[in-house]
Amino acid sequence: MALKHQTPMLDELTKGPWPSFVADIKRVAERKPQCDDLLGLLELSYKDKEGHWKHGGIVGVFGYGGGVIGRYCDRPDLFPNVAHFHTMRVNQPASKFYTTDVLRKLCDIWEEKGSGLFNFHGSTGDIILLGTTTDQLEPVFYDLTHELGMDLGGSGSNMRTPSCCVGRARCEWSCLDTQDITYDITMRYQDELHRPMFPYKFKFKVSGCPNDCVAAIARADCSIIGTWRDNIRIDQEAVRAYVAGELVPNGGAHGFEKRPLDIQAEVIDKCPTRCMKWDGKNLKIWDEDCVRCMHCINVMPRALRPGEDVGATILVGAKAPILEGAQLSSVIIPFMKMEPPYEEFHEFVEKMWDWWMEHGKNRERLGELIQRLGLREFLKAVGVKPDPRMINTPRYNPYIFYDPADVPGGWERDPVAYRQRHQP
Amino acid sequence: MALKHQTPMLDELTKGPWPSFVADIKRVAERKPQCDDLLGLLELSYKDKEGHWKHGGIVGVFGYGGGVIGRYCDRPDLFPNVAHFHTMRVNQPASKFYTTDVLRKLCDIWEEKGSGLFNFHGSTGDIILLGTTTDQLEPVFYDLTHELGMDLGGSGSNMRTPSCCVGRARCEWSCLDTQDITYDITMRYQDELHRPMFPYKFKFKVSGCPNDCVAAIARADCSIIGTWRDNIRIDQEAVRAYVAGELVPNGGAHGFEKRPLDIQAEVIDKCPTRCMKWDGKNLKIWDEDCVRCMHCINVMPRALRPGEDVGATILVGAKAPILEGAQLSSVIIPFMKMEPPYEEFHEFVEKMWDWWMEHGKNRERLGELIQRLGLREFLKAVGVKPDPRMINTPRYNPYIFYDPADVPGGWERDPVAYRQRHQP
Amino acid sequence: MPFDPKDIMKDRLTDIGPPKYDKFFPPIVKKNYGKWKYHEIIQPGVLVHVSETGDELYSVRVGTPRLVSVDYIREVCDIADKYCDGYVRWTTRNNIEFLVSDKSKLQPLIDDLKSRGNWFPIGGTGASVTNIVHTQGWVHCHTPAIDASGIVKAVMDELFEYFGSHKLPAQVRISLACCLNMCGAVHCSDIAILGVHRKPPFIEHERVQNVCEIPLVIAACPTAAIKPKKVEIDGKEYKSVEINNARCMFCGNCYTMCPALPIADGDGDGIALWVGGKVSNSRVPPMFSKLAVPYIPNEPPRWPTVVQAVKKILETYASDARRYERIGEWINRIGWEKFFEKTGIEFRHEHIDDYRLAMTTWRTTTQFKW
Amino acid sequence: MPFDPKDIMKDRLTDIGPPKYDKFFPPIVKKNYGKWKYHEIIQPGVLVHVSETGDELYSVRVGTPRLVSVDYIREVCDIADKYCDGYVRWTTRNNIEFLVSDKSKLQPLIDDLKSRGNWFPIGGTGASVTNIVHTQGWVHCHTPAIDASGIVKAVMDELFEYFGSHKLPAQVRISLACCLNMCGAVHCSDIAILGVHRKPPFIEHERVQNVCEIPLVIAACPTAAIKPKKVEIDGKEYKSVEINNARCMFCGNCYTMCPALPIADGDGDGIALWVGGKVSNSRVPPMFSKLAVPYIPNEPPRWPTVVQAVKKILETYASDARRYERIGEWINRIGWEKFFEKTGIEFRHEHIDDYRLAMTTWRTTTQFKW
Ligand code: SRM
Ligand code: SRM
Ligand code: SRM
Ligand code: SRM
Ligand code: SF4
Ligand code: SF4
Ligand code: SF4
Ligand code: SF4
Ligand code: SF4
Ligand code: SF4
Ligand code: SF4
Ligand code: SF4
Repeated sequence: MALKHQTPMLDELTKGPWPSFVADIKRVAERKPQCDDLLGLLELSYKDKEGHWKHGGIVGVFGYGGGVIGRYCDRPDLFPNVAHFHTMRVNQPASKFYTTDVLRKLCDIWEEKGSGLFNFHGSTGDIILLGTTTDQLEPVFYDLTHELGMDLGGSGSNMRTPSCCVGRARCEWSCLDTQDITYDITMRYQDELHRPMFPYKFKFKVSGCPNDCVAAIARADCSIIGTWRDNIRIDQEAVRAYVAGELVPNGGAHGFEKRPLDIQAEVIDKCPTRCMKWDGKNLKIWDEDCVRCMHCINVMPRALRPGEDVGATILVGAKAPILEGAQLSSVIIPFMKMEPPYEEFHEFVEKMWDWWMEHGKNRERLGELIQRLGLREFLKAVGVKPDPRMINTPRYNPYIFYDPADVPGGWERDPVAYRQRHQP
Repeated sequence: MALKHQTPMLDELTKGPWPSFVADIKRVAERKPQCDDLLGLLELSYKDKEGHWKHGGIVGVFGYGGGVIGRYCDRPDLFPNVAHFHTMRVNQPASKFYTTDVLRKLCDIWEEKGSGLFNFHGSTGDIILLGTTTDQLEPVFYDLTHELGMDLGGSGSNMRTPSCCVGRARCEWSCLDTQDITYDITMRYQDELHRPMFPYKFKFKVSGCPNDCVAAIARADCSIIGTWRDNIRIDQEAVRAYVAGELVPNGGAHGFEKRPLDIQAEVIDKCPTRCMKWDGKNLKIWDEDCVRCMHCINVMPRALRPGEDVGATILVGAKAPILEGAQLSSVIIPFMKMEPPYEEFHEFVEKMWDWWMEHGKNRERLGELIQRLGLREFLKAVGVKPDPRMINTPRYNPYIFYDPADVPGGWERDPVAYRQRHQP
Repeated sequence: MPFDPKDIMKDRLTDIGPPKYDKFFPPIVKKNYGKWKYHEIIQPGVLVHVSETGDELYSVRVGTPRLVSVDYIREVCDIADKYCDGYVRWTTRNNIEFLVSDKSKLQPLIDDLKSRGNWFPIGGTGASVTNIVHTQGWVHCHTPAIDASGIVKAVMDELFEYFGSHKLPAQVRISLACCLNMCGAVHCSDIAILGVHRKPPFIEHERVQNVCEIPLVIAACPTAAIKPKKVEIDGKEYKSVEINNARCMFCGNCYTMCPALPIADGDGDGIALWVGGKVSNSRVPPMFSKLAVPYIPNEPPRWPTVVQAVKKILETYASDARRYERIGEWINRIGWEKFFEKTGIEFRHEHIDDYRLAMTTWRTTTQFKW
Repeated sequence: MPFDPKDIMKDRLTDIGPPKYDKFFPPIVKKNYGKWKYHEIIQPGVLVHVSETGDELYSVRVGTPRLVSVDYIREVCDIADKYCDGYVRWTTRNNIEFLVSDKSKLQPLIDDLKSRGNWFPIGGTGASVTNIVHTQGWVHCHTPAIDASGIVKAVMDELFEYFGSHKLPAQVRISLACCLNMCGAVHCSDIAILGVHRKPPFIEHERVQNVCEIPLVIAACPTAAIKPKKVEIDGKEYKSVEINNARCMFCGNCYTMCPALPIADGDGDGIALWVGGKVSNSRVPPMFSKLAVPYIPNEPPRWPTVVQAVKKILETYASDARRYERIGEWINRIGWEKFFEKTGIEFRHEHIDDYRLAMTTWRTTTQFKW
């Protein structure tokens, strides 16, 4: 079937070795008019160098305040099939494992009731069902819940869909059950996920180790990152094998030839604290100086492994630039054991949210609120004691807010006595 | 002669191996009642744990707006001889060389007309004549100018007394005539030094090399620091002598025993850019990667010397914490030849001051003004092009103020055409 | 029971959350959960993980355009059914991983993938350019300054050789966001492609009071450039706002709050490139990306200037950096002055920070290179 | 002609500036200006500089209390006359340097200095604790929270052995400022001793309008804690101010502008210690000093707690740092968590920055030590 819209510019994007979204959409467009109009609209944007979507109205499924992004195009005259083109965010299973069975069913539902297009996956982690009309929202939701056992993810001023790295499912370094933690948060806080109650959005992400394969530290209001407290496990035999060139360094990430590892240059000199020594036979690590950066383990995966006393470092506050500038998450709890039923963690989360809900302004992320009121207030609220691990460096300005409780007599002064000692 | 005041607490400070200001003042106090009262007042402060000086009134010498700090004590009832106790700031000769002749004369004047006490020197660099009465200000000034050829230094919202390191007078590393530059600034800007005309204070300091022995980068609004553009001069013979243990490393600063220098650990591994290599015979320096930190030269003064194409890096903005927090100076001119008559430098200074005087608020240091209006505005004002050497890192927030001149059509928009493309 | 549009509460299921993760774990993953011992990349895009139990799991990673159709997903399912017992996963950067527990199926799987045209490129592991994390662009969002998928396609076409090989000094994470909201971890990427507006919004005074909450609009502006204003048009008074253009840095946040302040502009909008960010804690702490190129115009459909600029940065890095050095680590070693020199990028006033923490970015030392 | 108090304009000289520097250069300095080739410290406090001309100049450095009398200066002159042809100089840290061009006079000079009791301690070179840069304290200023000279004396007595020796890992620069104005480079010192107030000013409402300019007072407050306020006392209305105590961080800047807001308080005031700053560009760039001990009470006359705290920090550093490592470099290597552990200093809320750039000091990485 010939397509309605000419798309000469987009057609340029069917060329080249990388898979083409245009080619993919085109094949569906032959049977789905939404896709045809979407291509037409996009071609217009390529011509105008301007987008053609308007602000979303408030659309959604009954009883939920999030999970659907309303979207209307600003040229319904030309592209009536995408006049309404809302996305639905479907909460992905942790670590994004699927059976083909569930995927095929999802495709069937979405081919019938939506555009047949996805983002697999959205940046937060959801499966994004890209484009449908308001009247299809409830039917799709019904099918998702009934046929797939799936639910919507977050949007708006609520908890967003948590996500995690592959962790123990397929990685030897994970210090956490990343999926289980993610699932626990998601299930425990379903209400917070679906019904806006916060000053703004709130994101959790869980990485099994400091490599942080889900980029938690850069983009989660609460970043949970696996780590350990004991010593790196060393297989000296394997270290020698790397040095002898019998094993490929970095699991092949830097090339596949067998070559003797220059352990001094490639491992020891790259260790941020230089806390290792190789005497030609054995590798010594001063674990008390190790900051668990993972580098040595990354380079010699068959010789070194994280310790066994594992848990998480909890950091908070990461976000994108709006409003006060981007933030990375900051260490709040250097180490927390993360074992079901995760009570200590829940308690922390709930205290944190209470404080944020009490003090946060509209559209103020947790990180910004901490900036505004100070880390000290936050620590007080969550009942955590100051620890040098929370900071890179102590303050260097002398503008200290001393606590009146620590000062003899508090803030009281005796002006009369003062003026007896000092004439004006 | 017995002293008037009992000073049991201060007397504790006559003990111990470090020279005692109390013992020194006491010997003068026997003939100078001001000193006696000063000790009494200080003893009272030790008892009260509070100072006993009031704000200075405006006192000074005729025609000058600075150079004298007025001071009155708040217990003239008890210590009448220090009821008025102003300090005079005397502009020190650059690098603080003196003849005993001039010092003795200074002592004679000050013994007669003041307390007989000094700060040798004040933190800015002046000789501080510590404590006299209003009526003595003019006589002291007269004597200073007529008998010693000396003048007052700065105070108030004016240029402060410039100062410098010992430089070429007694240091082998100086890339600048630090004294001459200091003298030139001081003489050229006598008016700015003596008559308040600025929004706040303005300090110059000049160090001959990046060791910065006058701490210019930490406390001068304009910091002039010697550097070079060509290569470090190497005497390979002497390098070998250090390695062989024939010369004492670091000129003895780290101990006097002759010992073989571990050139790898002590020099090369401490080089911030690791731009050196020792092959057992020769030291190679990749000067294009050298950041002229001085470390290698410091450690091997007999083998290495700064280059010969010398000049200054000009940095601006250092200050103490009040109001917006402390600042270090920032690089503005990575390299300027500094040779008499220093025209390029004067031009820079005058443009900088013009901008500051035009835009600076009352009590706003140059560094704070640059913070408030942006480095870009400052660079425009002084006619300097942006250079990556001015920054540690480019911006990491996306909040870019694009220049409308660079945007097609500037800030003009055509709302009607826009709404033809986009329905509302 | 099918959905009944007349009674949406019937049989309604809510708050069921996602399926429990292990429902979709392949048996080998269930069995070896937490027991993996080490891994090896045996060729670009192909990993083996070895368990303490002796089990071996092969993963074949393929690049995707992320924006995909039901047809595409069904094709993925066909492949997974054939070689992977019906299991498949996606990575955190929108690649697909086909998991094979039976080694004999590995090579046939690879051959099959290669036989399907350009749909399933194998790669993205190790010291490669893996998939570009990106956002909606002109395909769906209302605030973009640029498209997303189109630029990603053009860039990946050009960098394709680096996707399926391990010849870079370290992994290179490229990301794209179509506006300053920066959906994705764009602010901490080795190379970030960012859509930027460069003209202040115009104000549709007649609409503002109807479609916007003026106090929220005012609060939305990070630089306090917006003030309330009463405007008279044709004798009618409107509550509206005014914008101090000189304080506007084009973030678009006011437009997010108020559709009567359009900011997109075909002539003004375009791309800024950022470099040197990272997320991992490996060797050096996470870092933000810093401005490399302040502006490149939108050049649809293939954005050649952007593509070439990204390539130039990547290849300068590739030829100059040491093994394991991420782009940011490389720049920290050579210095920004050398970065600009080596890449030939002009250093301009836009590079010098003038926002809140600006002073922390100035050079307060005489240490620099000529 | 002597000064005529009745006609101060007679013969008036103004704007003559300081004497030209070379007027006071010893002949050997004049001759070898810019020709020095290298130096060596031959014993603590004694330097030799060797010129390209072959000339040798010996400098003997002695510590001073800075606050000195005419008697003291005259004694210096006696010594300089005897051994140094009448020349002498002061260093940038208030030490004296006796310059000897004739080597035969060196040992006699040293012997003479040593014979004069504790007035002229030799040292301050190389890896030592040199003189403490300090300020006025209770001897002259109106805003101090502490004395200056007395504390310096007490600290130097205790650290005396480090003044006359080179046994530290590197030079250690200690500075003292008696209030947050920080006269001196206190904010960039290896160890800084800082006078701090801890009670907000009280307000003498009846005086404010007479002795202060209210708008200047308000503008003086870095945290905007001060607002104008009308106050009624005994039926009379005064223009005054009010202070939001919770926003006051005790900087004293308002008191500098207004004597009717006294801030000094014997019970509240005391000392904060800061560590790890430096100025030189050697090895690492200049650094600010960071808070080590938030508060120690004033304990005149010898401030034993401060003295011991400084000593503890110094000696922990001395025993743990590597050669050439300044205190800040040492801490950067071992980490702040280890600094607090090794020195036994308690980590408290005051250490966590909450001023303007606070977020740049938080730890945004999982890298830390247990
Ligand atoms: C769909 C998605 C981009 C994508 O193509 O993947 C997306 C799309 C939008 N984001 Fe986002 N964000 C998406 C992940 C992110 C992320 C990444 C993440 O979650 O890991 C970020 C950065 C991390 C963060 O939260 O800070 C992100 C930071 C923003 C911001 C800036 C927030 C800030 O505090 O700085 C906004 C602006 C806002 O909230 O007003 C925003 C707003 C939006 C809106 C809702 C635009 C708006 O203002 O109404 C976009 C709707 C687009 C559309 O038409 O569907 N989006 N957004 C991502 C969600 C998919 C999913 O659920 O999986
Ligand atoms: C005398 C001296 C301290 C000393 O004992 O050596 C001194 C003493 C005073 N300083 Fe200072 N400052 C002295 C060098 C400094 C320095 C160091 C320097 O110049 O290298 C600084 C830090 C560098 C800087 O300028 O930022 C310094 C930063 C301040 C400040 C904070 C300025 C700021 O912008 O943060 C103030 C407060 C003010 O200006 O209101 C101040 C104010 C004062 C006043 C005038 C107090 C006042 O507010 O009225 C003090 C008068 C004391 C007195 O009774 O004599 N003094 N002051 C130093 C001047 C002697 C000289 O001329 O040689
Ligand atoms: C599959 C995936 C996790 C997932 O849950 O999906 C994953 C899997 C692995 N990562 Fe990762 N990483 C994955 C995203 C990430 C991310 C997140 C991102 O890019 O958005 C990061 C942080 C990136 C950053 O720092 O900006 C990340 C930083 C690392 C590192 C640290 C590298 C470094 O030196 O900075 C390692 C260690 C290494 O490669 O030596 C690592 C190592 C690994 C290992 C070797 C772990 C293992 O033993 O199994 C896995 C194979 C690596 C490979 O492909 O070469 N992974 N890895 C993600 C694949 C993304 C993709 O499709 O390309
Ligand atoms: C005399 C004096 C200059 C003056 O004009 O008066 C001076 C003189 C010398 N300095 Fe300095 N410095 C002097 C204050 C400084 C200062 C300023 C300060 O402390 O306030 C600094 C910056 C301090 C800082 O970084 O915080 C300073 C940082 C250095 C350095 C860099 C050391 C480092 O590793 O950071 C060197 C190089 C070295 O010592 O190896 C140096 C080296 C030298 C040399 C070796 C230069 C030479 O070849 O003659 C001189 C003898 C050093 C010694 O005593 O061991 N000088 N030097 C100052 C003596 C002060 C005193 O009485 O103690
Ligand atoms: S974050 Fe660590 S545990 Fe998780 S996948 Fe990456 S390397 Fe493995
Ligand atoms: S994990 Fe990092 S810090 Fe620890 S020993 Fe290995 S390289 Fe060093
Ligand atoms: S700053 Fe340099 S030139 Fe000046 S005295 Fe110090 S080492 Fe010598
Ligand atoms: S001066 Fe500093 S940067 Fe240059 S070679 Fe010597 S140690 Fe290295
Ligand atoms: S980056 Fe901006 S334009 Fe792109 S999807 Fe996110 S909010 Fe929309
Ligand atoms: S675009 Fe951003 S900076 Fe400009 S007016 Fe709108 S909110 Fe303010
Ligand atoms: S530091 Fe403060 S109290 Fe001390 S002299 Fe300077 S202004 Fe006065
Ligand atoms: S002491 Fe400082 S912070 Fe407190 S009120 Fe006065 S100016 Fe403000």
